[in-house]
Amino acid sequence: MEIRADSTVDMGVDLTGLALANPVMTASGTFGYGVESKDLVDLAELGAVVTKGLSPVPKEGNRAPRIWEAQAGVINSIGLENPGVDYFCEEYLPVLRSYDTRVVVNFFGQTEQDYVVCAATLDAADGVDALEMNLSCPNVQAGGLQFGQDPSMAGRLVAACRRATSKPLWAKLSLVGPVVEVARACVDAGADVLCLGNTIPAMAIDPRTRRPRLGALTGGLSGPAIHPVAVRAVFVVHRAELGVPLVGIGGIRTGLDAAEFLLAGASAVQVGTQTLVEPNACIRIRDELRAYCIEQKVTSVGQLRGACRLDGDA
Amino acid sequence: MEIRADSTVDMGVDLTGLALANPVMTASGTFGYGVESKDLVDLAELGAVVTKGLSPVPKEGNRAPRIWEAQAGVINSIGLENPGVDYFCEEYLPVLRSYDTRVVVNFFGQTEQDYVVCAATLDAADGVDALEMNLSCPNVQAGGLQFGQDPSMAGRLVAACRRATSKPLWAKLSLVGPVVEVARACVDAGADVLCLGNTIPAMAIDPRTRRPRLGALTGGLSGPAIHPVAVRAVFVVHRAELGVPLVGIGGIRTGLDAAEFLLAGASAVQVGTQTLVEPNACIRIRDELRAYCIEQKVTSVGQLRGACRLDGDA
Amino acid sequence: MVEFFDATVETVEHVTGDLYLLRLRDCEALASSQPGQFAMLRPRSWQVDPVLARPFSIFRTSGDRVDFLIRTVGRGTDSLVRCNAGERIDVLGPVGTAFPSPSHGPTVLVAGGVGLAPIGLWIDRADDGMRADATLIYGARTADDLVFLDELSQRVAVVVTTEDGSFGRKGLVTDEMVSLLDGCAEVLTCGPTRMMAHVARLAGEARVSCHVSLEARMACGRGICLGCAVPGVAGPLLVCRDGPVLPAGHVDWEQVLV
Amino acid sequence: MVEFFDATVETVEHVTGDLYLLRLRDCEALASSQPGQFAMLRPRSWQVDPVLARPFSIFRTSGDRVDFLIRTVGRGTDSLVRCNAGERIDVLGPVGTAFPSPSHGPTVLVAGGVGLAPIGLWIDRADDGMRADATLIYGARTADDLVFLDELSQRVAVVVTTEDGSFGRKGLVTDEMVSLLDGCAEVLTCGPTRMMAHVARLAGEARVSCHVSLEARMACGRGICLGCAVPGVAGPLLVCRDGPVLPAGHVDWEQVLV
Ligand SMILES: Cc1cc2nc3c(=O)[nH]c(=O)nc-3n(C[C@H](O)[C@H](O)[C@H](O)COP(=O)(O)OP(=O)(O)OC[C@H]3O[C@@H](n4cnc5c(N)ncnc54)[C@H](O)[C@@H]3O)c2cc1C
Ligand SMILES: Cc1cc2nc3c(=O)[nH]c(=O)nc-3n(C[C@H](O)[C@H](O)[C@H](O)COP(=O)(O)OP(=O)(O)OC[C@H]3O[C@@H](n4cnc5c(N)ncnc54)[C@H](O)[C@@H]3O)c2cc1C
Ligand SMILES: Cc1cc2nc3c(=O)[nH]c(=O)nc-3n(C[C@H](O)[C@H](O)[C@H](O)COP(=O)(O)O)c2cc1C
Ligand SMILES: Cc1cc2nc3c(=O)[nH]c(=O)nc-3n(C[C@H](O)[C@H](O)[C@H](O)COP(=O)(O)O)c2cc1C
Ligand code: FES
Ligand code: FES
Repeated sequence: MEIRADSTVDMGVDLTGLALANPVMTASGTFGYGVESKDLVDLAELGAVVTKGLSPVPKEGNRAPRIWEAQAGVINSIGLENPGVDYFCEEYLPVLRSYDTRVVVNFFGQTEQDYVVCAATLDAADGVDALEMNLSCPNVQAGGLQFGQDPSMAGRLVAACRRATSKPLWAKLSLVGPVVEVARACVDAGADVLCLGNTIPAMAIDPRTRRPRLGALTGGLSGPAIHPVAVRAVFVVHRAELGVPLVGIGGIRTGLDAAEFLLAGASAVQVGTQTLVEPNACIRIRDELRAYCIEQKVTSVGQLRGACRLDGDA
Repeated sequence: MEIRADSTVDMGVDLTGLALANPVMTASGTFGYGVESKDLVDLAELGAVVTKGLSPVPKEGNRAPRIWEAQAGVINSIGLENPGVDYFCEEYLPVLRSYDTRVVVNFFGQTEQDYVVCAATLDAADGVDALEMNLSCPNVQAGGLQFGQDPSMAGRLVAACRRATSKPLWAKLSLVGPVVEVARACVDAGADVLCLGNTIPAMAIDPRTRRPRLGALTGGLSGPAIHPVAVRAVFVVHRAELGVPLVGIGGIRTGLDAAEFLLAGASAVQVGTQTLVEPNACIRIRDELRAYCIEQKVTSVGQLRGACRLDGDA
Repeated sequence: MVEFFDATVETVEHVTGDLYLLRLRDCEALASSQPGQFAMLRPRSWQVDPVLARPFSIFRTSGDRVDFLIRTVGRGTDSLVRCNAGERIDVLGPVGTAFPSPSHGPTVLVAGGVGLAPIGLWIDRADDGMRADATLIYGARTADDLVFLDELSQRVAVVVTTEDGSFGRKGLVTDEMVSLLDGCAEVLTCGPTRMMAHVARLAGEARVSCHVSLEARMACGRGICLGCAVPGVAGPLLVCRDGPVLPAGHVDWEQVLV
Repeated sequence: MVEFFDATVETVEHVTGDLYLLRLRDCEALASSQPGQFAMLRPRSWQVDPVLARPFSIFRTSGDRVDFLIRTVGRGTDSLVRCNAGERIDVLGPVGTAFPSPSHGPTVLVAGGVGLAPIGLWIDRADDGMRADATLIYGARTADDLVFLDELSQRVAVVVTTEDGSFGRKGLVTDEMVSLLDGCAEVLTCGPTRMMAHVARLAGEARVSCHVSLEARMACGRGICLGCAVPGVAGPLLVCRDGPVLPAGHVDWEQVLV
């Protein structure tokens, strides 16, 4: 695709109170806290920087190895290692603020209280534009069942965080499980945006040594392999008409991969694994998406949202 | 891997009352009713022929297109087209019986009654060695929720089929959703074997035409992309120690892919997508698996079951 | 009988534009293929991606050599024409139905673009009498997309059309058809679906028997997966088993064109 | 400073056994790489599989040319050495820590197999005085796995070991180390982890400073993903940011070898 300089496409998107200059963001855990990449990537060109997940106190990661490459995908078991939300606010946020970019901060916990502490801290922090809750974490008070696998548990958690912040609150869901029911519960509880979704539980074993490839035994699958699973999740949640913008995440490598999410009903997208191998991936993908808009003769990227042609449409 | 002719490995496996000469079977829907391939594949070499899914009455398939190729995977929306269980018993089963192979018949329905009718018919049919229930079907009497997504619904369905047959009853589960809970419910209700698992819901959209790639809009993802997801499912169900043999299904292409399932806890495997592109895939994979056994110095393939080395093992 | 075997790439030649000629050897099993039949090709190098084999019409055979005329449209075809000599390719074939054996009387062959492939084999397999009775209408977008014109012209009467008028008559194959239908015994066609639908309609109006060679996405290529179904007037047709060559009247053109 | 850029394959040469020499051009950014630093390589042709770039030590530089010494162990390395001249490769580099600048006094370099790569760059970058003070112990399984022996021998003292005794001394690099540690100022090593652990222990016992160049599976290569953590005595170390070159005493060898 060639990009004609004379064509203008409005690439801006509005995510319930947060306007982005373009719909292509980094994905949590694949771009650190943004500041590490300031010399490699023009942060102002990103739709938003989405940070690595934060917990109330620093958290150690899983034992090595933490990465295994699957077929057209990557399995990771980093273990949500992070220096804690306070460290982030003191050390990284001031630097990030000095760049003209939107900042979405991803957070998680092991208990409802953990989540609320993070939400309150980030609510008070200057320079945080939106809060993204990672719901794919085990609830230690509910026998380790993931918050995001159970609609009522997810709803309670979102409601608690909703009370703790008046900033835009995004809920990042699992791609597997009762996705529409969980999505509805989150929206009913006050989520402003739904992100679909996280990695898919996966495992690989080395047949020679008979050991799991990852120190944590299992991990999460990301990359091209999960793209069609994530597109389908966005599509079915979009059809449920919950009235909030959706963010598509999973296996985006090209502008056309991103376009599939928009056509399925997403307002914006996040790019994870591809950012790991190509720091500037978001910017290239944004450019390819703009070229696609020109080719499709749409003057605003928002016109693509949910514009998948179904039966009977011309 | 070289196969030494002088080495003997016992490739037989026992699946609760059904002994297979080797653990590599075809997967439902990717080998028709076996008879179509009799000139291309030596059916006696297969662990078992697993048939395309059958319903009480003939069923039409979905509208075209029905196949789309994703990244390292295939999305299909065949729509469970089949000529009905009676036609199978009259036309195909007598031919199949004339070959020295095990026959596992896959079936499904839209209501509990549908399943029971199939189970009863197959119970009475000569030459059916085991019945494989496909639980990934919407229950039209429960608002279209899949039988296999809800532990209690899955349990009731298995119990009903259990009453209808004394032959080995296999339950084929979804890889997504509450897999351990559903597995436990099926075993409690009398399933003899658990198969993990079916395709993963997925979708692709043609960005140029903005149309879904499949006539049915969404479909099921199979092939290498889902292999690590299926291995993880077998692993967690194996760890739940439900006391029944497991069958690993998903993205097997080589003997080592099959070995991963056995190490994770499966007793046998099924090969789907690869059989579509290589009719003899099961036989090659069996040979590679035998070579792997020799390399690993195991004299019986059963010794690999659950033999994944976890922390602390030598 | 359909066989599954591995063949060896002998050469890949760029013909023109996005058209390539792939020559395989060790293809004894395809030597007696009938015009319209095809083979599923999958280079061993594909491993985990692309996953599926791709269908291609048998264009020419000579001993254990088979030629395929391939237009690159996506990652499978792109990768196939980049195969090196000596690479191994899994082949399933010959598959599917063939064009009917020529009845007596004039035959009109209508080929659009790479749809020339099965028509080419028909011409090869025809005897002199059949060729003398045949006229090929061969259409393409532009002159650069036309291939093997000299060879073809030496064997049958050829009418060429290009959409941009850069060679032959300017227009579509269907513009040239009507005048040839009078007294015609049979129309055989392969090309874009929309073109074939038009050809089928014209033949139908003239009450001339017409056979078309359909396309569909395929997984197994041998009637197993039910993936290649297209709407027929009496229920779905499997392109790999009931087709690819079908009497035009069996196809539900309205549904196919949706 | 780390840069992300695309380079061009100039040549791929088979050296011996499973060892290849990959030469890239358009690599100005790597010209001043320090010994031990590495680059993440990913051919553009990989598209959806393999997904991740692979880390390789910078072995030699010359203007905008960089050589990598690559041992094929799996699908990434297999595919990399099959790149054709002219192919584009995405490169991130130079990344990571380097071996310490030589202090005065004798240096023992211990290389196992393809661990020769960063040691080779150390020798290139050293001045005559440093080379005169250095001894390389270079071990391999068998004579066929040894590479660039002549070149190396012209520049530093070389002791060769092979496990099967087919060249040099029969045995392991560690068998030859002890006698050289007396009066030695620094040990620098790269090779299989088990070998480096042994080297580190011997150096520690002799109270000689020792730096090792570790390996780990990597995704980002730039401290972002936290994927390449290995156990350190004071918590996890990131091989791509804290390493690959680390003081041997910082590594928790017991845990690393699990
Ligand atoms: C019976 C039969 C015989 C055939 N014979 C020939 C032949 O002799 N020569 C030849 O070049 N091709 C032939 N084809 C078509 C060929 O199989 C496809 O072009 C090929 O499978 C495309 O694979 P790909 O991976 O390159 O495209 P993909 O990457 O799978 O698709 C790329 C894009 O092209 C579109 N596309 C895919 N297939 C087609 C198609 N068939 N027509 C139009 N657009 C398509 C897709 O929708 C997609 O948008 C035949 C097909 C059939 C069914
Ligand atoms: C800092 C650093 C510098 C490196 N420098 C070089 C270098 O200069 N030359 C070079 O040839 N290699 C070097 N490596 C190792 C190289 O990165 C790996 O061999 C490569 O990534 C393997 O990729 P693959 O896809 O071929 O193997 P995969 O297909 O991913 O793995 C194949 C099999 O090999 C095993 N394996 C994978 N990596 C290694 C490994 N490093 N050692 C042993 N077994 C492994 C896997 O467990 C698997 O079973 C370096 C690694 C690091 C971290
Ligand atoms: C190395 C790595 C670390 C990740 N860490 C987080 C995290 O901390 N919080 C989170 O919500 N998602 C995390 N993710 C998930 C990604 O944000 C994203 O949802 C997923 O990778 C799918 O997108 P992709 O296919 O584009 O990578 C991580 C993913 C990877 C690969
Ligand atoms: C074309 C096709 C048709 C299928 N039909 C059925 C079916 O009728 N019943 C069923 O239980 N599974 C069906 N499946 C699922 C497979 O049996 C198998 O569970 C799945 O494809 C995963 O295995 P694979 O990755 O090896 O293909 C079908 C799969 C494909 C690709
Ligand atoms: S391609 Fe499988 S039935 Fe036709
Ligand atoms: S490889 Fe990502 S942090 Fe080291």
